[in-house]
Amino acid sequence: MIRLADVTYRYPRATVPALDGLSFEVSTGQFCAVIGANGAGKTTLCSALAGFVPQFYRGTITGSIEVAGLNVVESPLADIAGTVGLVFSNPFNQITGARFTVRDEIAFGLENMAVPVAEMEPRIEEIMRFAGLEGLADRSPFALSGGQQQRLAIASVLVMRPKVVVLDEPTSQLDPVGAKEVFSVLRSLATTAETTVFMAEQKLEWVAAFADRVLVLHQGKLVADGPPGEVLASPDLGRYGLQPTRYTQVARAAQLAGLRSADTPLPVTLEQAVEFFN
Amino acid sequence: MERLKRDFSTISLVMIPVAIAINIVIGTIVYALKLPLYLDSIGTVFAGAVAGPWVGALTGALTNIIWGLSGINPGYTPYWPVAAIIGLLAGIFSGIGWFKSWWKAIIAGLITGLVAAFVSGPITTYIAGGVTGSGTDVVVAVFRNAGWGLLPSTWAQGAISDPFDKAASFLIVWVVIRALPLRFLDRFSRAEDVR
Amino acid sequence: MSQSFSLYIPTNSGMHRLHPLTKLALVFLCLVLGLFLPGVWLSYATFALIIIPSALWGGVLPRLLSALFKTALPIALSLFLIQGLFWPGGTPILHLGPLSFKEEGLYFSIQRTGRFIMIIGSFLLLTFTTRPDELMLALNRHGIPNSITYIILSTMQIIPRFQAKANTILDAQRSRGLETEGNVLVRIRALLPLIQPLLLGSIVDIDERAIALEVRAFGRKGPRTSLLTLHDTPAQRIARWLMLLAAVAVIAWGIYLWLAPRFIA
Amino acid sequence: MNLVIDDVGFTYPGGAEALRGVSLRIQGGESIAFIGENGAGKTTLMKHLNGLLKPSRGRVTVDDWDTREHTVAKLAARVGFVFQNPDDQIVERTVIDEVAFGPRRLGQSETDALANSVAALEIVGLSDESRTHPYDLSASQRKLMTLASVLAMRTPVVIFDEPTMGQDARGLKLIGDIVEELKREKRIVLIITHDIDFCSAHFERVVAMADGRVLIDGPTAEVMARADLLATTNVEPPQLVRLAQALGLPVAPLTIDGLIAALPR
Repeated sequence: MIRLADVTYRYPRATVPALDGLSFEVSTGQFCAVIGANGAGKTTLCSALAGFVPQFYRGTITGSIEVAGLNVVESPLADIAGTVGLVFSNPFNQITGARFTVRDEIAFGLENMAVPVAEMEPRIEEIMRFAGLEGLADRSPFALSGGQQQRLAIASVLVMRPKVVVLDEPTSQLDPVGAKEVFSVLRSLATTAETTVFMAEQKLEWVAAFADRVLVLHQGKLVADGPPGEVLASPDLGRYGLQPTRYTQVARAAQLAGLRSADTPLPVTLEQAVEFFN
Repeated sequence: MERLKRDFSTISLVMIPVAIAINIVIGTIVYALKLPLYLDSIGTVFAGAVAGPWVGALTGALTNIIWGLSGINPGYTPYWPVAAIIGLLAGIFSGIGWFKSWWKAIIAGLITGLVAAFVSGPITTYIAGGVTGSGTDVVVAVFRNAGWGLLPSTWAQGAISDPFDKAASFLIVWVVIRALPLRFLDRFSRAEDVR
Repeated sequence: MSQSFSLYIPTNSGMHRLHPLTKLALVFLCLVLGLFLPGVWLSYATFALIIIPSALWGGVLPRLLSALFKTALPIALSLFLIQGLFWPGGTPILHLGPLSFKEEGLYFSIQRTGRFIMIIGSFLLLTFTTRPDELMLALNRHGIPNSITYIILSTMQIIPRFQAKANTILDAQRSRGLETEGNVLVRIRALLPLIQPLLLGSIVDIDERAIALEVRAFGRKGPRTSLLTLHDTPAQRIARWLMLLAAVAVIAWGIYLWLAPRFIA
Repeated sequence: MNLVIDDVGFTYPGGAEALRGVSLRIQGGESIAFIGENGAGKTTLMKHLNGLLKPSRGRVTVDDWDTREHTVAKLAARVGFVFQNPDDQIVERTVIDEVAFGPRRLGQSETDALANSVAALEIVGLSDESRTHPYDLSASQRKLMTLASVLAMRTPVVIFDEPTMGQDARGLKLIGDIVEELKREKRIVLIITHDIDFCSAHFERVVAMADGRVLIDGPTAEVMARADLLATTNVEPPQLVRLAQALGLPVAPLTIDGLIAALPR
């Protein structure tokens, strides 16, 4: 569904590449998280999957990026729009402002794609239920809380039925409960709707609990790739400016103190930690 | 034509509402601060400077139309041609490089202010009988008392207040453009004209 | 704070339910009547005969009159004082110490006030009874480009956000010791630390806002659909044409009245 | 230095009641985290401490100053306040000037202002960027810069609004170090945060707010043990506390060592 081959990209006026020799593939219906310190290239990678790097930001790119069968480096952005959805962290900037109600805001993308009204209505109803926005249809998008606005942004992209959804730190401006809601919406999207989810994120506890696979970026390079239990428990994490979850830290401390066997694999989630200690 | 298409990019479409909001929000604040200025065209001047005369003109015209249409300042709508000309002139002055130094920006602002006063005169005369309902109406009284005609008195009023205000607006835009990192300025079609 | 920069009053009157273009045609007719009717009193008559009953029908009359009063009062006062007292060579009819009201000036002031209230009144009528998104959709269907309607609607919604942002900026700078109260010079000096973050901060956001639009296929060419629906009736269509014809007739009459004396002389 | 908030109520001009009788006493050297849902009144309360808002009822005093009797610009010398969004304050063209903006407004001598700014940049790890344009920093660096811009004001009280938002592990560590340094200097550190792990690691006292009132106020470990109350504020207990609870341990540990010590051997 996503295929990168040796992708290197430089922003205009930049001396070092933001993405450096990236190659990986993500299959359909996978929930793939990309983590890394600030400046590691997560945002650039997300923009590249939706075609905005290099088409919007210009700069120079080599290698190839294919998403849902589209060559996103060259396909017109208007063609990529319905196929690859992009969500970022600031909900306010994602609300078009051109529509006065939540329902009309969700419809905006469908209207631009000339979807007939009869088809639009059930799709909007369905996505509002999915994103937990029931009862808010007639509210102004600006009257919602931050968490609701972010779910609106996600719903507005999902209603276009993209094959791949790319999210750049969608929970960074939300409170913990709002963040967890967003994660669970995405989890069920990947599981039930077979939509590929690609998400840059800092909240490792939720990445550990919800993602199928974790990529680690460091200075534009892919330095680790695997299931969360393996990547997030790796002793290398600190080298890439990341801090393991408290569960992993406590378990490691317990091993060092000789309270638990050094052979037991380290936990990354609460459930695994409970298992580890019992 | 190609140039015009580049001026009206998605970036401009998104920038215009921002510029209009700046006009209206700053204009309202300055009014509330009771300063002897309007400063309600900073966004228009900025839009003209970085995206060309036509984007500037559209920004200006829509500012007054929206301000009126909102119901909050309906008296402003008839002045949309004045606002459009301010944006247009900002774009033209930017095209000849006058936003590259502060004193040229001030001169451009003074000229723009004079033109604005010239264009708004007939509108004020025809619609509101030459007054604006603000303190500067005293100027009209003085000139009327001296036997001047309706339109010349209105012009005199505008010529006293507008150039000063527009010079201040142009200077502020010059400061903001200098403060804007090239990375962001580069997004606009006329970036090379202003820095 | 209201969610959008508009004084639209959401009620469900017959006036509200009219097709936006019908109301626009009515407003256009009112503007033409205000601008082209000759004499002093006709604009007051049309105001009483068209705008007041329409506002009453729309349930917005008190709000309309109070908004109109607030806008027109300073202008009217200024007009009467300045043009009434200082009309060069006018006929004095009322003496106030060394000054006197001139007949010509008073007539002129009454006429221009009438013109002004017609213009303002018709705008307010449209604003109070028409949802901005419905008006834009109607205009969009009649050839106004998508980009223009996008600009107008999104501006109306970001202005309240910008007002809030301006207040936050003011708070942030005051928290760093910026003095904002005092004489004119102090207040002018406080302007740049307010204006600059407002402008720079929003320009930095432009990238994301543009991308968000592209993601929603805004750049796609070709036809579009709309979830919002507008209700039109044959009667309204006829009414619109009649109002346009009436407006043209009034313009023609106004031009004739203006030209005739010049040609006869 | 001590802060006294005495039965403070506050109603916004629009009629929204944001604080309904809050009383707190804060001594020099205390570090307090304010948690709670958005809209619980945390920011409104903090804005009372530097006079951005004046209480509708009750009283706020900063040492001997009643906030109602002093301007924000004056109170800024005692209470530094870092706003959430760095873009709401940036006015200068270099990082060093931006950091020195507050100190200069407070009337520090040019030498002191620069020395304090250099020191503050050192603390937040941005010494190498002092000549950089603020907007050429990354968003997380800009945030650190705004922390420096208030540190440089050398105020006895420092308030941070969501300082850890958008920070990675390195940024979190830096901000943690800053808090520890301020505590060592016996300054009052107040923070609004959703980052419960950060607050349990660095703050001795936690105030949870809901609906304009103080819900709980007490030592961190005590507050963290109240999962039931925390849940009503949209906050989950820290990871360590949740693990301890899941394991049925009778403690609410704030450190890894604390949890290890409580494990059955």
